[in-house]
Amino acid sequence: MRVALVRRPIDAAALLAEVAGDECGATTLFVGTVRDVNDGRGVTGIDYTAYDAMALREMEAIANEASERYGTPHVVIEHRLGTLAVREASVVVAVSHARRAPALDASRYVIEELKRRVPIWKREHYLDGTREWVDPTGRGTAEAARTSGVAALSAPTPDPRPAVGVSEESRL
Amino acid sequence: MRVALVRRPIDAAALLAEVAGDECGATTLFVGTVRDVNDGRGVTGIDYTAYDAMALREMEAIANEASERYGTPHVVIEHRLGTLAVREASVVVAVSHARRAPALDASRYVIEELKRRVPIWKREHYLDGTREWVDPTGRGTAEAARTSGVAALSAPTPDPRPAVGVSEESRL
Amino acid sequence: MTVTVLLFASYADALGRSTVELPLPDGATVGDVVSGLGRIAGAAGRLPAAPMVAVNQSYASYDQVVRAGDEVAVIPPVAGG
Amino acid sequence: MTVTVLLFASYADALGRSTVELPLPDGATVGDVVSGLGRIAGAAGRLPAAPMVAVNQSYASYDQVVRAGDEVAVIPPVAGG
Repeated sequence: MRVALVRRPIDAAALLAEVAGDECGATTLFVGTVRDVNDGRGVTGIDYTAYDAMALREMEAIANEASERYGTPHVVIEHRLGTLAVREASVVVAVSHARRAPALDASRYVIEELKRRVPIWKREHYLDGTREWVDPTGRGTAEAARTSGVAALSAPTPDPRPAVGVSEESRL
Repeated sequence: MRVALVRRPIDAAALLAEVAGDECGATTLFVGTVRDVNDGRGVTGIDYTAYDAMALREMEAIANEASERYGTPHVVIEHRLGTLAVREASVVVAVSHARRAPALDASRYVIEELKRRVPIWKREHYLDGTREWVDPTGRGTAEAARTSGVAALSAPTPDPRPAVGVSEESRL
Repeated sequence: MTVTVLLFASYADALGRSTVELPLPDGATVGDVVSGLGRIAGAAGRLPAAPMVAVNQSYASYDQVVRAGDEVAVIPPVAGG
Repeated sequence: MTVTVLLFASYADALGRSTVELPLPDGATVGDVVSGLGRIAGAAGRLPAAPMVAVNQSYASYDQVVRAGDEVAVIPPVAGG
Protein backbone atom coordinates (compact mmCIF):
# COMPACT_ATOMS: atom_id res chain seq x y z
CA MET A 1 0.00 0.00 0.00
CA ARG A 2 1.31 3.43 -0.93
CA VAL A 3 -0.09 6.88 -1.57
CA ALA A 4 1.72 9.88 -3.01
CA LEU A 5 1.34 13.41 -4.29
CA VAL A 6 3.72 13.92 -7.19
CA ARG A 7 4.80 16.89 -9.27
CA ARG A 8 5.89 14.88 -12.32
CA PRO A 9 4.02 12.64 -14.80
CA ILE A 10 2.55 9.50 -13.24
CA ASP A 11 3.97 6.24 -14.58
CA ALA A 12 0.88 4.06 -14.82
CA ALA A 13 2.82 0.99 -15.94
CA ALA A 14 5.07 1.27 -12.88
CA LEU A 15 2.03 1.30 -10.61
CA LEU A 16 0.65 -1.74 -12.39
CA ALA A 17 3.90 -3.57 -11.67
CA GLU A 18 3.97 -2.28 -8.09
CA VAL A 19 0.66 -3.92 -7.12
CA ALA A 20 1.45 -7.25 -8.78
CA GLY A 21 1.42 -10.34 -6.60
CA ASP A 22 1.64 -14.07 -7.22
CA GLU A 23 -1.72 -14.54 -5.50
CA CYS A 24 -3.45 -11.88 -7.63
CA GLY A 25 -5.68 -12.82 -10.53
CA ALA A 26 -7.02 -9.34 -11.24
CA THR A 27 -5.42 -5.92 -11.41
CA THR A 28 -7.33 -2.74 -12.09
CA LEU A 29 -5.98 0.63 -13.02
CA PHE A 30 -8.08 3.77 -12.90
CA VAL A 31 -6.54 6.78 -14.65
CA GLY A 32 -8.08 10.22 -14.36
CA THR A 33 -7.04 12.49 -17.22
CA VAL A 34 -7.52 16.11 -18.20
CA ARG A 35 -10.21 16.37 -20.84
CA ASP A 36 -10.68 19.10 -23.36
CA VAL A 37 -14.25 20.01 -22.43
CA ASN A 38 -16.01 20.52 -19.10
CA ASP A 39 -19.60 21.72 -18.78
CA GLY A 40 -19.50 22.69 -22.42
CA ARG A 41 -16.42 24.92 -22.13
CA GLY A 42 -13.19 24.22 -23.99
CA VAL A 43 -10.41 23.37 -21.53
CA THR A 44 -6.71 23.67 -22.37
CA GLY A 45 -5.23 22.61 -19.03
CA ILE A 46 -5.75 22.32 -15.29
CA ASP A 47 -3.80 23.54 -12.26
CA TYR A 48 -4.01 21.07 -9.39
CA THR A 49 -3.24 22.24 -5.88
CA ALA A 50 -3.67 20.55 -2.51
CA TYR A 51 -3.57 20.88 1.23
CA ASP A 52 -0.71 18.43 0.99
CA ALA A 53 -0.46 17.09 4.52
CA MET A 54 -4.19 16.55 4.91
CA ALA A 55 -4.57 15.19 1.37
CA LEU A 56 -1.95 12.54 2.11
CA ARG A 57 -3.70 11.62 5.36
CA GLU A 58 -7.03 11.22 3.60
CA MET A 59 -5.47 9.26 0.75
CA GLU A 60 -3.82 6.95 3.29
CA ALA A 61 -7.12 6.53 5.13
CA ILE A 62 -8.89 5.68 1.86
CA ALA A 63 -6.22 3.18 0.85
CA ASN A 64 -6.49 1.55 4.29
CA GLU A 65 -10.28 1.43 4.09
CA ALA A 66 -10.18 -0.13 0.62
CA SER A 67 -7.58 -2.63 1.77
CA GLU A 68 -9.68 -3.72 4.75
CA ARG A 69 -13.08 -3.67 3.07
CA TYR A 70 -11.99 -5.59 0.00
CA GLY A 71 -9.24 -7.69 1.50
CA THR A 72 -6.05 -6.85 -0.34
CA PRO A 73 -2.83 -5.07 0.64
CA HIS A 74 -2.20 -4.11 -3.00
CA VAL A 75 -3.55 -0.56 -3.24
CA VAL A 76 -1.53 2.33 -4.65
CA ILE A 77 -2.74 5.87 -5.27
CA GLU A 78 -0.76 8.66 -6.94
CA HIS A 79 -2.19 12.12 -7.52
CA ARG A 80 -0.32 14.69 -9.52
CA LEU A 81 -0.16 18.40 -8.63
CA GLY A 82 0.85 21.35 -10.79
CA THR A 83 -0.25 22.35 -14.27
CA LEU A 84 -1.40 19.53 -16.55
CA ALA A 85 -2.24 19.53 -20.25
CA VAL A 86 -5.16 17.75 -21.91
CA ARG A 87 -4.71 13.94 -21.82
CA GLU A 88 -2.22 14.06 -18.92
CA ALA A 89 -3.04 11.85 -15.93
CA SER A 90 -3.99 13.64 -12.73
CA VAL A 91 -4.60 10.49 -10.70
CA VAL A 92 -3.87 6.80 -10.98
CA VAL A 93 -5.37 4.15 -8.71
CA ALA A 94 -3.91 0.63 -8.93
CA VAL A 95 -5.43 -2.33 -7.11
CA SER A 96 -4.81 -6.02 -7.38
CA HIS A 97 -6.65 -8.89 -5.74
CA ALA A 98 -7.05 -12.62 -6.03
CA ARG A 99 -10.51 -12.05 -7.56
CA ARG A 100 -11.83 -9.58 -10.08
CA ALA A 101 -15.00 -8.42 -8.32
CA PRO A 102 -13.29 -7.03 -5.20
CA ALA A 103 -10.49 -5.59 -7.36
CA LEU A 104 -13.04 -3.64 -9.39
CA ASP A 105 -15.02 -2.66 -6.29
CA ALA A 106 -11.93 -1.45 -4.47
CA SER A 107 -10.85 0.63 -7.45
CA ARG A 108 -14.23 2.33 -7.58
CA TYR A 109 -14.29 2.85 -3.82
CA VAL A 110 -10.92 4.59 -3.92
CA ILE A 111 -11.70 6.99 -6.74
CA GLU A 112 -15.16 7.88 -5.39
CA GLU A 113 -13.81 8.54 -1.89
CA LEU A 114 -10.86 10.45 -3.29
CA LYS A 115 -13.17 12.79 -5.17
CA ARG A 116 -15.36 13.23 -2.11
CA ARG A 117 -12.85 13.74 0.69
CA VAL A 118 -9.31 14.53 -0.41
CA PRO A 119 -8.51 18.26 -0.22
CA ILE A 120 -7.26 18.78 -3.75
CA TRP A 121 -8.55 21.55 -6.00
CA LYS A 122 -8.38 22.28 -9.66
CA ARG A 123 -8.45 25.48 -11.65
CA GLU A 124 -9.36 24.96 -15.27
CA HIS A 125 -7.81 26.99 -18.08
CA TYR A 126 -10.35 27.78 -20.78
CA LEU A 127 -9.93 28.39 -24.47
CA ASP A 128 -10.86 32.04 -23.96
CA GLY A 129 -7.87 32.53 -21.64
CA THR A 130 -9.85 32.64 -18.39
CA ARG A 131 -9.21 30.33 -15.42
CA GLU A 132 -11.68 29.15 -12.81
CA TRP A 133 -11.70 26.98 -9.72
CA VAL A 134 -13.97 24.00 -10.21
CA ASP A 135 -16.76 23.45 -7.69
CA PRO A 136 -18.15 19.95 -8.20
CA THR A 137 -20.86 20.58 -5.61
CA GLY A 138 -22.48 23.01 -8.02
CA ARG A 139 -23.13 25.34 -5.10
CA GLY A 140 -21.06 27.99 -6.81
CA THR A 141 -17.66 29.39 -6.04
CA ALA A 142 -17.06 31.94 -3.34
CA GLU A 143 -16.96 34.51 -6.10
CA ALA A 144 -20.31 33.37 -7.47
CA ALA A 145 -21.79 33.43 -3.97
CA ARG A 146 -20.47 36.95 -3.47
CA THR A 147 -21.74 38.40 -6.69
CA SER A 148 -25.15 36.78 -6.28
CA GLY A 149 -25.39 38.31 -2.81
CA VAL A 150 -25.44 35.07 -0.86
CA ALA A 151 -24.71 36.06 2.72
CA ALA A 152 -21.35 35.17 4.17
CA LEU A 153 -20.46 33.22 7.24
CA SER A 154 -23.73 33.71 9.03
CA ALA A 155 -25.26 30.25 9.21
CA PRO A 156 -22.85 27.79 10.75
CA THR A 157 -24.48 24.66 9.40
CA PRO A 158 -21.59 22.95 7.64
CA ASP A 159 -21.64 19.82 5.64
CA PRO A 160 -21.35 17.11 8.27
CA ARG A 161 -18.20 15.00 8.17
CA PRO A 162 -19.09 12.67 5.32
CA ALA A 163 -19.78 9.17 6.57
CA VAL A 164 -17.47 6.53 5.19
CA GLY A 165 -19.43 4.21 2.97
CA VAL A 166 -21.85 6.68 1.43
CA SER A 167 -20.28 6.22 -1.95
CA GLU A 168 -20.53 2.49 -1.68
CA GLU A 169 -24.24 2.76 -1.05
CA SER A 170 -24.60 5.11 -3.95
CA ARG A 171 -23.13 2.48 -6.18
CA LEU A 172 -25.93 0.03 -5.44
CA MET B 1 -12.44 -0.25 -30.81
CA ARG B 2 -10.27 -3.26 -31.31
CA VAL B 3 -10.17 -6.87 -30.13
CA ALA B 4 -7.37 -9.37 -30.56
CA LEU B 5 -6.12 -12.80 -29.65
CA VAL B 6 -2.35 -12.67 -29.23
CA ARG B 7 0.39 -15.20 -28.70
CA ARG B 8 2.90 -12.83 -27.10
CA PRO B 9 2.87 -10.78 -23.86
CA ILE B 10 0.20 -8.10 -23.73
CA ASP B 11 1.52 -4.53 -23.50
CA ALA B 12 -0.88 -2.95 -21.01
CA ALA B 13 0.69 0.50 -21.31
CA ALA B 14 0.21 0.42 -25.09
CA LEU B 15 -3.48 -0.36 -24.63
CA LEU B 16 -3.79 2.50 -22.17
CA ALA B 17 -2.33 4.84 -24.81
CA GLU B 18 -4.52 3.33 -27.53
CA VAL B 19 -7.79 4.26 -25.83
CA ALA B 20 -6.72 7.80 -24.93
CA GLY B 21 -8.81 10.64 -26.26
CA ASP B 22 -8.91 14.40 -25.68
CA GLU B 23 -12.53 14.12 -24.58
CA CYS B 24 -11.79 11.34 -22.06
CA GLY B 25 -11.52 12.07 -18.36
CA ALA B 26 -11.33 8.46 -17.19
CA THR B 27 -9.46 5.43 -18.41
CA THR B 28 -9.75 2.00 -16.84
CA LEU B 29 -7.56 -1.00 -17.35
CA PHE B 30 -8.54 -4.46 -16.22
CA VAL B 31 -5.71 -6.98 -16.24
CA GLY B 32 -6.34 -10.66 -15.63
CA THR B 33 -3.23 -12.49 -14.48
CA VAL B 34 -2.24 -16.06 -13.72
CA ARG B 35 -2.25 -16.62 -9.97
CA ASP B 36 -0.33 -19.18 -8.02
CA VAL B 37 -3.33 -20.80 -6.33
CA ASN B 38 -6.76 -21.87 -7.54
CA ASP B 39 -9.27 -23.72 -5.41
CA GLY B 40 -6.53 -24.39 -2.90
CA ARG B 41 -4.14 -26.03 -5.39
CA GLY B 42 -0.74 -24.63 -6.24
CA VAL B 43 -0.64 -23.45 -9.86
CA THR B 44 2.57 -23.00 -11.84
CA GLY B 45 1.14 -21.94 -15.19
CA ILE B 46 -1.86 -22.03 -17.50
CA ASP B 47 -2.37 -23.09 -21.12
CA TYR B 48 -4.95 -20.92 -22.85
CA THR B 49 -6.61 -22.19 -25.99
CA ALA B 50 -9.53 -20.85 -28.02
CA TYR B 51 -12.00 -21.43 -30.79
CA ASP B 52 -10.26 -18.49 -32.42
CA ALA B 53 -12.77 -17.39 -35.04
CA MET B 54 -15.75 -17.57 -32.70
CA ALA B 55 -13.82 -16.06 -29.78
CA LEU B 56 -12.98 -13.04 -31.93
CA ARG B 57 -16.62 -12.70 -33.00
CA GLU B 58 -17.81 -12.79 -29.39
CA MET B 59 -15.11 -10.36 -28.28
CA GLU B 60 -16.12 -8.00 -31.07
CA ALA B 61 -19.77 -8.30 -30.09
CA ILE B 62 -18.92 -7.57 -26.44
CA ALA B 63 -16.81 -4.54 -27.37
CA ASN B 64 -19.67 -3.26 -29.53
CA GLU B 65 -22.22 -3.81 -26.78
CA ALA B 66 -20.04 -2.01 -24.23
CA SER B 67 -19.46 0.81 -26.67
CA GLU B 68 -23.18 1.30 -27.30
CA ARG B 69 -24.39 0.76 -23.73
CA TYR B 70 -21.88 3.06 -22.12
CA GLY B 71 -21.35 5.51 -24.94
CA THR B 72 -17.70 5.39 -25.90
CA PRO B 73 -15.79 4.17 -28.96
CA HIS B 74 -12.67 3.62 -26.83
CA VAL B 75 -12.81 -0.09 -25.98
CA VAL B 76 -9.89 -2.45 -26.59
CA ILE B 77 -9.66 -6.11 -25.57
CA GLU B 78 -6.63 -8.34 -25.94
CA HIS B 79 -6.60 -11.96 -24.80
CA ARG B 80 -3.43 -13.99 -24.83
CA LEU B 81 -3.24 -17.66 -25.86
CA GLY B 82 -0.52 -20.22 -25.21
CA THR B 83 1.29 -21.13 -22.01
CA LEU B 84 1.55 -18.40 -19.38
CA ALA B 85 3.51 -18.29 -16.12
CA VAL B 86 2.27 -16.96 -12.79
CA ARG B 87 1.83 -13.13 -12.89
CA GLU B 88 1.60 -13.02 -16.68
CA ALA B 89 -1.43 -11.22 -18.12
CA SER B 90 -3.99 -13.39 -19.91
CA VAL B 91 -6.39 -10.57 -20.72
CA VAL B 92 -6.36 -6.79 -20.74
CA VAL B 93 -9.46 -4.64 -21.16
CA ALA B 94 -8.92 -0.92 -21.72
CA VAL B 95 -11.78 1.57 -21.78
CA SER B 96 -11.84 5.33 -21.73
CA HIS B 97 -14.78 7.67 -21.43
CA ALA B 98 -15.53 11.30 -20.65
CA ARG B 99 -16.81 10.22 -17.22
CA ARG B 100 -15.56 7.72 -14.67
CA ALA B 101 -18.79 5.88 -13.84
CA PRO B 102 -19.47 4.59 -17.37
CA ALA B 103 -15.75 3.87 -17.87
CA LEU B 104 -15.79 1.63 -14.78
CA ASP B 105 -19.13 0.08 -15.73
CA ALA B 106 -18.00 -0.67 -19.26
CA SER B 107 -14.81 -2.29 -18.02
CA ARG B 108 -16.76 -4.57 -15.71
CA TYR B 109 -19.29 -5.36 -18.42
CA VAL B 110 -16.57 -6.45 -20.81
CA ILE B 111 -14.72 -8.74 -18.41
CA GLU B 112 -17.92 -10.34 -17.08
CA GLU B 113 -19.26 -11.00 -20.57
CA LEU B 114 -15.89 -12.23 -21.76
CA LYS B 115 -15.77 -14.79 -18.98
CA ARG B 116 -19.33 -15.85 -19.69
CA ARG B 117 -19.41 -16.10 -23.47
CA VAL B 118 -16.04 -16.14 -25.19
CA PRO B 119 -14.93 -19.66 -26.17
CA ILE B 120 -11.53 -19.68 -24.51
CA TRP B 121 -10.38 -22.48 -22.23
CA LYS B 122 -7.60 -22.89 -19.74
CA ARG B 123 -5.68 -25.89 -18.50
CA GLU B 124 -3.92 -25.30 -15.22
CA HIS B 125 -0.52 -26.79 -14.41
CA TYR B 126 -0.31 -27.82 -10.78
CA LEU B 127 2.67 -28.08 -8.45
CA ASP B 128 2.32 -31.87 -8.45
CA GLY B 129 2.88 -31.97 -12.22
CA THR B 130 -0.72 -32.68 -13.21
CA ARG B 131 -2.74 -30.53 -15.64
CA GLU B 132 -6.48 -30.02 -15.72
CA TRP B 133 -9.02 -28.13 -17.77
CA VAL B 134 -10.82 -25.56 -15.62
CA ASP B 135 -14.61 -25.72 -15.49
CA PRO B 136 -15.89 -22.49 -13.89
CA THR B 137 -19.46 -23.80 -13.95
CA GLY B 138 -18.50 -26.30 -11.29
CA ARG B 139 -20.50 -28.93 -13.13
CA GLY B 140 -17.38 -30.97 -13.52
CA THR B 141 -15.23 -31.67 -16.52
CA ALA B 142 -16.16 -34.25 -19.09
CA GLU B 143 -13.65 -36.52 -17.39
CA ALA B 144 -15.26 -35.96 -13.99
CA ALA B 145 -18.69 -36.60 -15.50
CA ARG B 146 -17.43 -39.78 -17.10
CA THR B 147 -15.81 -41.23 -13.99
CA SER B 148 -18.81 -40.37 -11.84
CA GLY B 149 -21.10 -42.15 -14.29
CA VAL B 150 -23.13 -39.12 -15.40
CA ALA B 151 -24.92 -40.22 -18.54
CA ALA B 152 -23.88 -38.82 -21.85
CA LEU B 153 -25.75 -36.98 -24.52
CA SER B 154 -29.21 -38.16 -23.56
CA ALA B 155 -31.01 -35.04 -22.41
CA PRO B 156 -30.81 -32.30 -25.01
CA THR B 157 -31.56 -29.41 -22.65
CA PRO B 158 -28.62 -27.11 -23.23
CA ASP B 159 -27.87 -23.89 -21.49
CA PRO B 160 -30.00 -21.40 -23.39
CA ARG B 161 -28.12 -18.75 -25.32
CA PRO B 162 -27.29 -16.40 -22.44
CA ALA B 163 -29.28 -13.19 -22.57
CA VAL B 164 -27.21 -10.06 -22.96
CA GLY B 165 -27.45 -7.96 -19.83
CA VAL B 166 -27.58 -10.68 -17.23
CA SER B 167 -24.23 -9.67 -15.86
CA GLU B 168 -25.28 -6.07 -15.61
CA GLU B 169 -28.26 -7.00 -13.48
CA SER B 170 -26.06 -9.16 -11.31
CA ARG B 171 -23.94 -6.14 -10.52
CA LEU B 172 -26.88 -4.29 -8.93
CA MET C 1 -25.34 -35.02 -45.46
CA THR C 2 -22.10 -35.09 -43.49
CA VAL C 3 -21.38 -32.40 -40.91
CA THR C 4 -17.93 -31.71 -39.50
CA VAL C 5 -18.13 -31.10 -35.76
CA LEU C 6 -15.30 -29.21 -34.05
CA LEU C 7 -14.19 -30.25 -30.58
CA PHE C 8 -12.09 -28.17 -28.20
CA ALA C 9 -10.16 -28.39 -24.94
CA SER C 10 -11.55 -31.01 -22.52
CA TYR C 11 -14.00 -32.34 -25.14
CA ALA C 12 -11.24 -32.83 -27.70
CA ASP C 13 -9.17 -34.59 -25.04
CA ALA C 14 -12.14 -36.75 -24.02
CA LEU C 15 -12.69 -38.01 -27.57
CA GLY C 16 -9.04 -37.96 -28.53
CA ARG C 17 -9.63 -35.83 -31.61
CA SER C 18 -10.54 -32.28 -32.59
CA THR C 19 -13.03 -33.00 -35.37
CA VAL C 20 -15.74 -35.59 -35.97
CA GLU C 21 -17.38 -36.26 -39.34
CA LEU C 22 -21.00 -36.97 -38.53
CA PRO C 23 -23.50 -38.43 -41.05
CA LEU C 24 -26.91 -36.81 -40.51
CA PRO C 25 -30.28 -36.89 -42.31
CA ASP C 26 -31.43 -33.71 -44.05
CA GLY C 27 -33.34 -31.49 -41.62
CA ALA C 28 -31.28 -32.67 -38.68
CA THR C 29 -31.08 -30.29 -35.74
CA VAL C 30 -28.37 -29.33 -33.28
CA GLY C 31 -30.01 -31.78 -30.88
CA ASP C 32 -29.50 -34.51 -33.48
CA VAL C 33 -25.83 -33.56 -33.72
CA VAL C 34 -25.46 -33.97 -29.96
CA SER C 35 -27.24 -37.33 -30.03
CA GLY C 36 -25.15 -38.42 -33.00
CA LEU C 37 -21.93 -37.58 -31.18
CA GLY C 38 -22.96 -39.87 -28.34
CA ARG C 39 -23.25 -42.80 -30.75
CA ILE C 40 -19.80 -42.56 -32.33
CA ALA C 41 -17.26 -45.21 -31.40
CA GLY C 42 -15.70 -44.55 -28.01
CA ALA C 43 -17.77 -41.46 -27.24
CA ALA C 44 -20.28 -43.04 -24.87
CA GLY C 45 -20.05 -41.34 -21.46
CA ARG C 46 -17.20 -39.08 -22.46
CA LEU C 47 -19.14 -35.88 -23.04
CA PRO C 48 -21.73 -34.25 -20.79
CA ALA C 49 -25.40 -34.78 -21.56
CA ALA C 50 -26.18 -31.35 -22.93
CA PRO C 51 -23.14 -29.42 -24.05
CA MET C 52 -23.30 -25.95 -25.55
CA VAL C 53 -23.18 -25.96 -29.33
CA ALA C 54 -22.26 -23.23 -31.80
CA VAL C 55 -23.30 -23.14 -35.44
CA ASN C 56 -21.30 -20.88 -37.73
CA GLN C 57 -19.54 -19.38 -34.71
CA SER C 58 -22.72 -18.40 -32.83
CA TYR C 59 -24.32 -20.18 -29.89
CA ALA C 60 -27.27 -22.26 -31.15
CA SER C 61 -30.36 -23.77 -29.57
CA TYR C 62 -30.95 -27.51 -29.85
CA ASP C 63 -33.91 -27.04 -32.23
CA GLN C 64 -31.87 -25.10 -34.80
CA VAL C 65 -31.67 -26.93 -38.12
CA VAL C 66 -28.18 -27.79 -39.37
CA ARG C 67 -27.34 -27.44 -43.04
CA ALA C 68 -24.58 -29.00 -45.11
CA GLY C 69 -21.52 -26.80 -44.91
CA ASP C 70 -22.41 -25.33 -41.52
CA GLU C 71 -19.51 -24.99 -39.08
CA VAL C 72 -20.71 -26.86 -35.99
CA ALA C 73 -18.75 -26.84 -32.74
CA VAL C 74 -19.30 -28.31 -29.29
CA ILE C 75 -18.26 -25.79 -26.67
CA PRO C 76 -16.93 -26.85 -23.25
CA PRO C 77 -17.62 -24.53 -20.31
CA VAL C 78 -15.67 -21.40 -21.20
CA ALA C 79 -12.89 -20.20 -18.91
CA GLY C 80 -11.28 -17.19 -20.51
CA GLY C 81 -9.99 -14.14 -18.71
CA MET D 1 -5.35 32.90 21.95
CA THR D 2 -4.45 33.40 18.31
CA VAL D 3 -5.23 30.70 15.76
CA THR D 4 -3.66 30.54 12.32
CA VAL D 5 -6.27 29.63 9.72
CA LEU D 6 -5.09 28.15 6.41
CA LEU D 7 -6.88 29.12 3.22
CA PHE D 8 -6.67 27.27 -0.10
CA ALA D 9 -7.62 27.58 -3.75
CA SER D 10 -10.73 29.71 -4.35
CA TYR D 11 -10.89 30.78 -0.70
CA ALA D 12 -7.28 31.94 -0.71
CA ASP D 13 -7.99 33.87 -3.93
CA ALA D 14 -11.17 35.35 -2.47
CA LEU D 15 -9.35 36.79 0.57
CA GLY D 16 -6.09 37.48 -1.25
CA ARG D 17 -4.02 35.48 1.23
CA SER D 18 -3.32 31.93 2.29
CA THR D 19 -3.30 32.39 6.08
CA VAL D 20 -5.26 34.48 8.54
CA GLU D 21 -4.22 35.09 12.16
CA LEU D 22 -7.47 35.06 14.13
CA PRO D 23 -7.73 36.21 17.77
CA LEU D 24 -10.22 33.98 19.60
CA PRO D 25 -11.37 33.56 23.22
CA ASP D 26 -10.37 30.37 25.03
CA GLY D 27 -12.96 27.67 24.45
CA ALA D 28 -13.78 28.98 20.98
CA THR D 29 -15.23 26.46 18.55
CA VAL D 30 -14.84 25.81 14.83
CA GLY D 31 -18.08 27.74 14.41
CA ASP D 32 -16.44 30.72 16.14
CA VAL D 33 -13.52 30.46 13.71
CA VAL D 34 -15.92 30.65 10.77
CA SER D 35 -17.76 33.62 12.30
CA GLY D 36 -14.44 35.30 13.09
CA LEU D 37 -13.27 34.92 9.50
CA GLY D 38 -16.37 36.76 8.31
CA ARG D 39 -15.45 39.77 10.43
CA ILE D 40 -11.90 40.31 9.20
CA ALA D 41 -11.27 43.28 6.96
CA GLY D 42 -12.37 42.65 3.39
CA ALA D 43 -13.80 39.20 4.06
CA ALA D 44 -17.47 40.10 4.20
CA GLY D 45 -19.34 38.26 1.50
CA ARG D 46 -16.24 36.60 0.06
CA LEU D 47 -16.59 33.16 1.58
CA PRO D 48 -19.66 30.91 1.60
CA ALA D 49 -21.79 30.85 4.73
CA ALA D 50 -20.77 27.44 6.00
CA PRO D 51 -17.51 26.17 4.58
CA MET D 52 -15.97 22.84 5.54
CA VAL D 53 -13.28 23.18 8.18
CA ALA D 54 -10.44 20.85 9.13
CA VAL D 55 -8.63 20.86 12.48
CA ASN D 56 -5.25 19.15 12.60
CA GLN D 57 -5.82 17.77 9.10
CA SER D 58 -9.16 16.10 9.85
CA TYR D 59 -12.63 17.34 8.96
CA ALA D 60 -14.21 18.94 12.04
CA SER D 61 -17.76 19.73 13.12
CA TYR D 62 -18.67 23.31 14.02
CA ASP D 63 -19.02 22.50 17.72
CA GLN D 64 -15.47 21.16 18.03
CA VAL D 65 -13.37 23.26 20.45
CA VAL D 66 -10.22 24.82 18.99
CA ARG D 67 -7.04 24.92 21.04
CA ALA D 68 -3.94 27.11 20.74
CA GLY D 69 -1.53 25.46 18.32
CA ASP D 70 -4.24 23.62 16.39
CA GLU D 71 -3.83 23.63 12.61
CA VAL D 72 -7.14 25.01 11.35
CA ALA D 73 -7.99 25.09 7.64
CA VAL D 74 -11.01 26.22 5.65
CA ILE D 75 -11.64 23.69 2.88
CA PRO D 76 -13.23 24.73 -0.43
CA PRO D 77 -15.32 22.10 -2.24
CA VAL D 78 -12.76 19.45 -3.16
CA ALA D 79 -12.16 18.64 -6.82
CA GLY D 80 -9.39 16.07 -6.98
CA GLY D 81 -9.18 13.20 -9.40
